[in-house]
Amino acid sequence: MKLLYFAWMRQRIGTGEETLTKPDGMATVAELIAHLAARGPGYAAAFENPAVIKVAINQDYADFTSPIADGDEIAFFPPVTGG
Amino acid sequence: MKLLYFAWMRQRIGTGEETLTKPDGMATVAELIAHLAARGPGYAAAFENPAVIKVAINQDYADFTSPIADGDEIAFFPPVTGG
Amino acid sequence: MISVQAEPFDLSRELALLTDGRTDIGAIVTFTGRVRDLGEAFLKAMTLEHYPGMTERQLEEIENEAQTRWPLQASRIIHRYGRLEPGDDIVLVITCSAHRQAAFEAASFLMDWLKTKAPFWKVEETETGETWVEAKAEDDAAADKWGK
Amino acid sequence: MISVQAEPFDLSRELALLTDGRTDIGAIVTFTGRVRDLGEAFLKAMTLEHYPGMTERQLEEIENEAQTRWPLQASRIIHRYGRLEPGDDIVLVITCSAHRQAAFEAASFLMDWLKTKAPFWKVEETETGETWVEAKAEDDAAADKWGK
Repeated sequence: MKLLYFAWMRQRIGTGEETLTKPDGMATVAELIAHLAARGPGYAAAFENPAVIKVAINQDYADFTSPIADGDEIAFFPPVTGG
Repeated sequence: MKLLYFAWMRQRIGTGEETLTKPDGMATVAELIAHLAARGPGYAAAFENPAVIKVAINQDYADFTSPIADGDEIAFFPPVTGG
Repeated sequence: MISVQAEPFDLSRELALLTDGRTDIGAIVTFTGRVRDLGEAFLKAMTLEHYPGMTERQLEEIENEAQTRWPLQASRIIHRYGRLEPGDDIVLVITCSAHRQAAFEAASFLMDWLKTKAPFWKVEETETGETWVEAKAEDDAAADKWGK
Repeated sequence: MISVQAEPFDLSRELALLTDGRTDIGAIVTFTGRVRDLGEAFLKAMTLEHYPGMTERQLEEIENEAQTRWPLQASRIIHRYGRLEPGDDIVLVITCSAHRQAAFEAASFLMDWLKTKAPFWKVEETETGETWVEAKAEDDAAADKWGK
């Protein structure tokens, strides 16, 4: 999986992009978030309030219950503020 | 009184502007319309359907019941179609 | 500011006059109305007649009304008269505000008002002759929704 | 047509590209969003980050959605990214239709959508440091009213 982080999530994690081989048994976005949040203080800070985090799978908006696959591009970001 | 006519009212009457000394006893727009409509076929055609006619006194929208005075500029016109 | 004129207008010039050097404006809405081809008959031209004096007064009044109803930093109304051909501009409204909703609403309000209260009349010239454009009930309904 | 770019845009040029030589367009609405001074703190600049790839996809989708909902003859969305200063343009939306209500509604719809769904994030730079702009509940409410 290609993982992308934007805005203050990118800053807290310290990188905007990384790759991760999907661990066996990880099936949903929620499980990926739990996995990432446990990786260290930067990740924990980025994911501390999942209620405000948006996720996109392969550049389309998705939900925390959405299924994930190993080839996916999965992006996490705070609510958008463009326009 | 200075009388002004616009659009198809001007065309039917054959002039866009004329002056009229207010006859004694004429007090409202409605009475002025009755007076004008009786002046000839062009006026009759212009005022044949008073329900669609708008009136302005001294460049402000008015009603058929509005009082008129001899120094007034009174304009008659069909519903506007600008914009 | 309002103008009633026969001459064409230049949107980018008007925009620059309103906003150049300002940093308090976050949202700018412009509306341009143009002469367009009719579906049924080939339109050669359209001539706009107006009521000099009353037109300017009414436009100033409604611009003031918009400034009262919405927090606008600047606004502009230009309405042309005379003979215009398909593709020619008829009317320009610009509204500037800190926020987009105020700019959108004020521009829409001004256009609804112009359609129903500004003393202009259009006569269309086609191959079959001249026809005075009739007012539309939907325009009255649009203007009524803003109340008074 | 949509563009996501760092470069400034020119409203009159974009308008000309959409409408020159056409006589079927009666109503043109443009919305320009600009960086404006903050009330509280002196704003030096604002930097817009975005999600390359997803941004373009989402903008194309919403432009198609607007074309489906309203009878538009042409439309244009330009959104900038990178470092912008007060007075600089951020976003441009143009909608062209035969009728003014369609043009107004479609432009307003596109802006409400851009505010709540386009993957852009603003960070403000003031004398006290950098702050990520927070999303506004009123923007979500504005977008929700268009339904899905």
